[in-house]
Amino acid sequence: MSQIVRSFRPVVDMEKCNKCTLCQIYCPEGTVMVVNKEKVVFDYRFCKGCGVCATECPTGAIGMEREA
Amino acid sequence: MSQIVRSFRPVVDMEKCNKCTLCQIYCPEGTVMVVNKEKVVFDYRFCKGCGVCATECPTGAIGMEREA
Amino acid sequence: MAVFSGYYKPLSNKAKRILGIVIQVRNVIEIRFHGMGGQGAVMGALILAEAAFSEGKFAQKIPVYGGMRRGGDVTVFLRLDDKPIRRTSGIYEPDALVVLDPALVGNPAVKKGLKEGGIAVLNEERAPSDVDFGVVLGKTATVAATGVSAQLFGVRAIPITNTTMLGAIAKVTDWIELGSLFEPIRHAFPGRIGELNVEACKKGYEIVKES
Amino acid sequence: MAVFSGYYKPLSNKAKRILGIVIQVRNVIEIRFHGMGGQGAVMGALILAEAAFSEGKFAQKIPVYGGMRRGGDVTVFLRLDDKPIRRTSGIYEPDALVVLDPALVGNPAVKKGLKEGGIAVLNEERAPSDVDFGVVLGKTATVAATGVSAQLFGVRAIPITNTTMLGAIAKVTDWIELGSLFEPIRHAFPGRIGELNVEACKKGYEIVKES
Amino acid sequence: MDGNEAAAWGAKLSRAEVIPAYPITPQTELISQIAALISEGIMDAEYIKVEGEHTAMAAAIGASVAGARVFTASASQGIAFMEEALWMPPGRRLPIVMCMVNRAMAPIGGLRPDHNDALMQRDTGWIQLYCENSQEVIDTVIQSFKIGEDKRVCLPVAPCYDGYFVSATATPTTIPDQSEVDDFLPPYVHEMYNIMPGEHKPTGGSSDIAKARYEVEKAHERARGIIEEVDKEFGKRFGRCYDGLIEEYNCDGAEAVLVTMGSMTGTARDVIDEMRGKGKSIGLVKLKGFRPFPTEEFRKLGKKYNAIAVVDRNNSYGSAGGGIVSMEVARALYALDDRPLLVNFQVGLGGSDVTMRQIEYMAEETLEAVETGKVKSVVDWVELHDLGEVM
Amino acid sequence: MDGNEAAAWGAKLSRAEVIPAYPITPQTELISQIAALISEGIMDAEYIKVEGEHTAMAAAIGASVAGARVFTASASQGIAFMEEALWMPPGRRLPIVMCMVNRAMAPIGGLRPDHNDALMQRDTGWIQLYCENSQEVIDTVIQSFKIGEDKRVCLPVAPCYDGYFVSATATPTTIPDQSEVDDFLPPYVHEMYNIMPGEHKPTGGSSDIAKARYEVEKAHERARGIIEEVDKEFGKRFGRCYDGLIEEYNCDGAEAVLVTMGSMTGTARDVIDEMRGKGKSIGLVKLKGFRPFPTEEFRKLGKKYNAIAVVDRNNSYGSAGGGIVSMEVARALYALDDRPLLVNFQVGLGGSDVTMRQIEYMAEETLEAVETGKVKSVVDWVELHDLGEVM
Amino acid sequence: MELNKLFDEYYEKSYIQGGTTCCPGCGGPLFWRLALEVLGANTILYGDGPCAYCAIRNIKLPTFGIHFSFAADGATGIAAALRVKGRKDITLVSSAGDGATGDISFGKVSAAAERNENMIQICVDNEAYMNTGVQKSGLTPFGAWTTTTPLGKEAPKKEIPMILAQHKIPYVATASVAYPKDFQKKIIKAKGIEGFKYFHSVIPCPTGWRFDPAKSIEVIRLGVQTWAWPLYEIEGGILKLTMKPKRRPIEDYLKAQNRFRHLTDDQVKHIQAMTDQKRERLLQQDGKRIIF
Amino acid sequence: MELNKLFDEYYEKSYIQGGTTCCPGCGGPLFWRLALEVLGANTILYGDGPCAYCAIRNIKLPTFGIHFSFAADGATGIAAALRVKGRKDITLVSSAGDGATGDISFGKVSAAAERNENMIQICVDNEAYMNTGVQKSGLTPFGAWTTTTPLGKEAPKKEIPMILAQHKIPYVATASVAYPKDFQKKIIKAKGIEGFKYFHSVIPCPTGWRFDPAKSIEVIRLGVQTWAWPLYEIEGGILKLTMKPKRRPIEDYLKAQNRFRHLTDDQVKHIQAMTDQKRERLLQQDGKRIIF
Ligand SMILES: Cc1ncc(C[n+]2csc(CCOP(=O)(O)OP(=O)(O)O)c2C)c(N)n1
Ligand SMILES: Cc1ncc(C[n+]2csc(CCOP(=O)(O)OP(=O)(O)O)c2C)c(N)n1
Ligand code: SF4
Ligand code: SF4
Ligand code: SF4
Ligand code: SF4
Ligand code: SF4
Ligand code: SF4
Ligand SMILES: [Mg+2]
Ligand SMILES: [Mg+2]
Repeated sequence: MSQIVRSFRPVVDMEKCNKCTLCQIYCPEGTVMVVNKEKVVFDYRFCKGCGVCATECPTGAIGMEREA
Repeated sequence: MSQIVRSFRPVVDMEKCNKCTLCQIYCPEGTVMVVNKEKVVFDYRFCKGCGVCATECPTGAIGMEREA
Repeated sequence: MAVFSGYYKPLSNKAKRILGIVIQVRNVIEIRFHGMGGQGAVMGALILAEAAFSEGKFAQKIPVYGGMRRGGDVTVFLRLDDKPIRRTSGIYEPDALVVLDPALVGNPAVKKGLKEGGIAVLNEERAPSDVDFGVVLGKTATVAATGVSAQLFGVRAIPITNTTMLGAIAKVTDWIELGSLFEPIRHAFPGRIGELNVEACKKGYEIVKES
Repeated sequence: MAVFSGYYKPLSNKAKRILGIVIQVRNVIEIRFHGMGGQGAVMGALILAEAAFSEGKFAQKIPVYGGMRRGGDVTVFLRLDDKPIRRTSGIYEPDALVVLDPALVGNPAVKKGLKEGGIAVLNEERAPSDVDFGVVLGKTATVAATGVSAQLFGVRAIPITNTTMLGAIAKVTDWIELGSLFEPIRHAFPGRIGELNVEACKKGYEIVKES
Repeated sequence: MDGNEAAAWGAKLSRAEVIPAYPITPQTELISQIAALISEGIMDAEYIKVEGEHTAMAAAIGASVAGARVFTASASQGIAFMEEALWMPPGRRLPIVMCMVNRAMAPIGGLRPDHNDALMQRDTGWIQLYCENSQEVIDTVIQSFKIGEDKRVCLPVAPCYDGYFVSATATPTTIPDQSEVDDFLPPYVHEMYNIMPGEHKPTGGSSDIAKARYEVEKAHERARGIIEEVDKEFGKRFGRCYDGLIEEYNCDGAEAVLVTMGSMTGTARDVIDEMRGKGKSIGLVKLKGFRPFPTEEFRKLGKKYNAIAVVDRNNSYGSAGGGIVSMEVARALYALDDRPLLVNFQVGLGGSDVTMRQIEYMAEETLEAVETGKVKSVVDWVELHDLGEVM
Repeated sequence: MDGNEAAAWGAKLSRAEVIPAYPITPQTELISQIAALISEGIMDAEYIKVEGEHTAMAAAIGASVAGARVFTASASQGIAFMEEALWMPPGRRLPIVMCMVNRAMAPIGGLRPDHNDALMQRDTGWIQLYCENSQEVIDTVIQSFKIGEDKRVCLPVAPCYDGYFVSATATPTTIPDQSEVDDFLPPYVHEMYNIMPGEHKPTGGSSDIAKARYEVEKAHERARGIIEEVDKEFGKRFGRCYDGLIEEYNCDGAEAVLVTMGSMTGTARDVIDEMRGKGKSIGLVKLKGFRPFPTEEFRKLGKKYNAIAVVDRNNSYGSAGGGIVSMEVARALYALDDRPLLVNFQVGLGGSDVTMRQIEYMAEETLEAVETGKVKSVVDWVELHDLGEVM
Repeated sequence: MELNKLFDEYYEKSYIQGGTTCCPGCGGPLFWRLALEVLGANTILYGDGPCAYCAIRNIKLPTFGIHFSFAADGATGIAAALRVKGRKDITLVSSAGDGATGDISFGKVSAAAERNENMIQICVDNEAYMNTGVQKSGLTPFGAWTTTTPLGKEAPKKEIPMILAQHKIPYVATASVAYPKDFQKKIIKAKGIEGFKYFHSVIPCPTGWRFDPAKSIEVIRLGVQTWAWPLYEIEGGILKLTMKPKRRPIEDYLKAQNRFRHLTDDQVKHIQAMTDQKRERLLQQDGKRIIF
Repeated sequence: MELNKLFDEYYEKSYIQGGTTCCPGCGGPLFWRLALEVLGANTILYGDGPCAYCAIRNIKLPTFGIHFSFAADGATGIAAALRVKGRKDITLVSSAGDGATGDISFGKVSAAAERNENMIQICVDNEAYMNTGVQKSGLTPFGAWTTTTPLGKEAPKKEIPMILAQHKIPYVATASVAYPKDFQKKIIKAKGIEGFKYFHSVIPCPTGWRFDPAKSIEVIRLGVQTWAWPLYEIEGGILKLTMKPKRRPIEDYLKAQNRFRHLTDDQVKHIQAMTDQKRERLLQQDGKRIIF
């Protein structure tokens, strides 16, 4: 019955993002992508909410939000 | 029923011996001894007749003789 | 010296109680705990078992997980009875459910086998009446334990909900007295963190809603 | 293709003879070989078995030694029969003995179980009449095989005595014809060394003394 | 206290001196507990963190030969990995105690228990005692040292208990007093061998191979009585005992019995009580001692009951029929004039749970066999039936 | 040609492709022979000189999963050392062929054979076929590939033969023609699994654990018939066969039979022939297939004879009575209405020789049991008697 | 949904599905994504499923494992089968955790190296037995807490890369998932070399090392920067440092993980001294043949 | 007889009885006489009885072995028991052949080194599995004939001393029974050091190497003189050559043994090149710290 349970989810502030792709590179699960060098998207089906992307983002563009 | 069987046995010619003890040092079975720095003796109960002592003797004092 | 203790808590705080055997008709309550990640559900069940034991009851706790790796969902079987518990099989048709993570409430595997007329104690913000298990229950209780965790322990990847749930259980069931929980909680979490957990437990007792 | 061959000899010289089954009354001869060090006794028994097989007999060879380390005494069981040999147990009451090393002749373990009226073929300088086994034998034969080895192969730590012994056997027993031994000897020792061994074999046939 | 904690305490109370062990689920918490007990100064022992189970058993052998009391534990793959070493302690007559925390063998098995991992070692000469719960684990570990070290026995002993259902299942457990245990179990003296320079006595036994094996067999024969003796003495001192090699539970006047091993026994007790309450004529036999096998005891059972239903939590592919325990029982009863029906179930294979419903089913089937005088099949793979359970 | 050479030729004729092996007496000459066959260009295979038996079996598994026909061999400590790995091929359904060159287990055993080393693996799911002499070894190795690779079976097979008495015993042996063997045994295709990128099919079987075990059990059941089928086909083609799982020898009209395994069967043939010549009413049953066990065949024997005397060249310390084979036989015959006497001997333990005199003794004892209707002892350790032999 | 499809394609391309059963912040799945991206489709993966391989069910290439205690061995058989079948196009990867590689199966890894089997042997190092709940392995660093070393590990970390280098194998490399480019370059190099290649990478394990999952990359980056985890390769016996950060106190690395929380100042100093010694030796031997 | 008594006393004093079951000219018994003379009475010997230990029945000190595949492991248990019993006075020696040490049990030796068990681990190296009749081991040198390498061994000899040195153990030494003084000095040194000491000596095996038993010492002396078998020790990670013979062609050594008879000139050249390389590296690192 394993399922992903997150207490927090990453969200991006594209204003701050510089498209460096570090979030994509370091996300352990591969659940964040920089699409066409313009948009950062998350796969919430599988994202574990670990916060690595937020830590690694050099511009602080990613924040972690409490899940409902 | 293991027993020692030799085809050859070592014999010493004390004339040639210089008491260097190399035969005693190198005999694999420990069956040759230089007694009181004067006499070279063999323990024929256990000597295997390998000929190492003869080879190692620097003066050629040890010869290998056919067993009966 | 009879004790009810797991290796999950420091040895130096081992409970030391004498085993008193009371033979009665079997009156077992079979409870299933569901939690996510870490030792929350296991510790919760253990504390409840210890507390029940201190009230003279018998208890049995069986954790069920895969490898020993942390993370993923955790199921714990808990039995409470007035006489020694002998059966060791899993609990597939529980009398009661305790769900420690809101994300699990909707999971069909969680409610599987729950008896009609049984009890469900859930970590939920919603009111009991808003939760439909598809089973006619004797009692549904909800308590916003994740919120309590945030309040007391701050924002954490894996919130601490078990002690709050235990407080709620003390309120809505006859399994345990609230007061019996504090000592086992302190055993499990020595020092300040223990006191915070006692507080969480009390909080659960206060804010639980039942239907 | 039926063959009688051991891994002890090069594969390329494998004998290739067709198995012809002849059912007869059991007429097994049980022979025990005793040797020292190396493969002498094993090879000797093997060559005899091959030769007997080439004469239409059945043969069975069981070597007995400890680990595979070289050195120490070696015992080999050899059975010859007119029909296939099925029993696999060791030979404890042999019909005949073959002793490849003079040092073993006096060993009580060697003659153990030898049947009265049996045969002993020994590597010995003494005459048969000078050897007392303490058993009334049908035949005692002696052959100075170590001497033959020195003659033909030079002075060696472990002399080659088996082929000489085989020649002697051909002379004093009805187990084998001398000529049948040559081919198996050449199989076992290809090249010049084979011819020398054939010569040793012939020599044994010549010089063996029997009583 | 759960089974693993109980085993650790058993080792501590027995004053085990050397503990070479390697972690494997579901035994891991046992050794973590021992590490904790040592680091907290509660236990005084050398815990060797070896790199694998083959080494664990070898180190156990070395320590035992050098005169130390040795405890270790393993499970499943770990037991198989040390099999080569397992033949040594019985042959060398070393009273090592090793808990086998049963877990099914891979590749067709998960992390939960069946008994194949321990039973596959049944020829090696280890004594095997199967425990039902934490209390029995702690008591049996202590007893095991006493049994194994008895001069008349001198054999290694394996207290076996089911992973999860015993190892991780916490129930109220009485911890014996250290001083009482010290009275019960005197310090270990290696009577037969000594490796210390100057005092050296080589390990031995008969130099005739077949005779040396017979000596081990005789030790097993003697062990049957000594296991009972030790258990009785334990009972007198501590107020709990386990009826030696087998226990008859709620059997009075029953026509048939179920034979169970390990944790399912507890479950079966509840089921049998209930069924007897309903007037069903079935009792329960708990098989605690698999090695040495209680042959005589089974002959007595065979004379008493019309059917003996062996519940095998194991299987032996391509066997002459049914599970491993059933073969032993058949052998034990074979020569009886009026032998009972032998009913056989295989259940809990690869680590599946043995449920109350399954036990009830087996009991019902057994009673039907008694009624009809016929055994439906040589062995019944219980898990292949849909018993209408929610799982 | 001796047994080891025969096994090597069997592997060569079967076109084994990968051979990971580790030397151990008395198997060593088998692999030296294979190394020689390869170096002389007679055989075309990858011989992997691994560093131990655990790795040998693991490499065998890897090669088999990758679609190669795999042969290997071991003995005694070596088999025990790889036990953990031995559970894998049956569960993964890999038709590896491994010769078990029987040798007694240490520490109470020398370099010569008893059957404990192979029998201790009887629960793992390997097919075990015991051979009497070199001829049977070469033929059985070839048959084993055909049996194991049969789609209805898909199991690993162990041709077992006694060290020394078969492995090193040279007797005239017919080497089948390569082309005939090629006709008999088509190239190996891994039907169930594939590990190649792009074509990948995961290894499998049922995901339900108990069901997956049952599938293996079913494969063993089917194997009983297929072993006979393959043997018959072999017989037609090569003019020799072995009556499948068991052979009745000189049994006509006998009252009792001895049941033997391995090389002692040959010795027993001579003894039985002699005794029948003297009018003694005893026959011989050679048990070739121990796994799968010929249960039905034994039931038939049980109905025919008044006594079945099992000669166990093994022992299981502390068992319910007697040797391992006797337990299987007891289980097979248990439910027979009119079951025969079960007589049991243990002999050849730790590698001692089984002599003609001992076999005669066992036959006489069995006949006495028939006469008196009584079995003197549950099991008779034959080696403890002085039979007046010179040894 | 559009986004889901986008991600599904991404998983396909990187040969690993998102959503493993590993803990949040675990470096394991990242390890595999980095490796598989450059290994490519024609790869067989041999290894078993402890944490080191926790992503196994999510890997989209053929995988085969026997059990925890079987490292390098089954791959030896696969390599032989590939030779028999003439499949030179396939990259064979054999992987194991630090416990399997350095402890229970080290003899097997060492023997495969001795035989120079044609495979990339990978060690996914989380510095303890994580799958069984954090017990000490030979590769647990000095001083680290585990459940079997409650007071900290007594012996230093077993230096498998240096040990295997002395086996005279053609290629040895250390790596860290904190340095993806360096990591992938080394995998590509290993792929191109015939014989036994050893690739040893650290992965962060927030659960066993006891730190906040969000800090995963940060922590192991500190490992490289403090020389706790030097990055180098040894090709044909020649050592080459692929990263030479300037010295930074080891304390920065230790403090970031609760498994080192109990260390005394003296212990920290000792670790610093050992680290310095190693750093010096590495710098001094850089570019030199270090095998005998 | 007077003489017999004399010898019996000598055997008693050297802790080994003459008349072992080893082949004539075997270096095994000599190995043990040299070792035991300096180990002394307060010694426990752990190890099993293949050729490496062929003299076992003749050793007059407590010996204990489990089986061939059990190296270092049982001694680990004995060491623990000695600690429990407070017996610091006893020297624990654990011995094994090259096959056990380098192949089947190498994982165990390596792990005992990692744990730094207090024992002298000895490898009695006859460069093949001799007890089972001459099969290749990992320590068989390149090109040598064995029954499993009928065409000569493909891989170079596994360098166990160098490999174990990288385990950071306190002491490693190589020795040869052709140099008894050097041999005994090293044993004495090992005895005085706490922790895991590794002592690796060659013994000549006329049977497996196929030469005349009388040449036993001569052959292995050539090994040292040609640098096929360099003598050194590594104490605290510092390499020290204990013998620096001047260069002599490897051919002299190879020619003396029939196991190398089949070698082609090219192969001999290759062996010479490898030997030279090793010699140079050894000379260059002499006196230096060689561990990381
Ligand atoms: C023979 C055997 N012993 C022990 C185990 C238990 N076991 C499974 S995984 C594991 C530890 C794995 O450690 P490592 O190789 O470092 O992998 P990790 O889980 O840390 O990634 C152990 C001890 C086993 N499966 N088999
Ligand atoms: C598990 C196991 N595998 C194989 C063997 C067989 N065996 C006994 S000694 C030996 C080789 C010994 O080689 P080595 O360690 O070099 O000692 P040597 O005889 O050469 O001195 C082998 C393979 C065994 N006894 N046990
Ligand atoms: S790491 Fe931050 S800045 Fe870089 S692409 Fe991701 S969100 Fe944008
Ligand atoms: S929170 Fe973790 S899993 Fe989710 S996208 Fe960020 S790095 Fe990936
Ligand atoms: S011949 Fe060999 S055994 Fe005899 S004394 Fe000389 S060296 Fe020693
Ligand atoms: S070696 Fe020769 S010279 Fe030296 S003591 Fe012996 S016999 Fe005399
Ligand atoms: S325990 Fe560590 S290695 Fe294992 S999954 Fe969790 S974070 Fe990863
Ligand atoms: S085979 Fe070699 S090592 Fe073994 S006893 Fe003979 S000479 Fe010595
Ligand atoms: Mg790890
Ligand atoms: Mg060797």
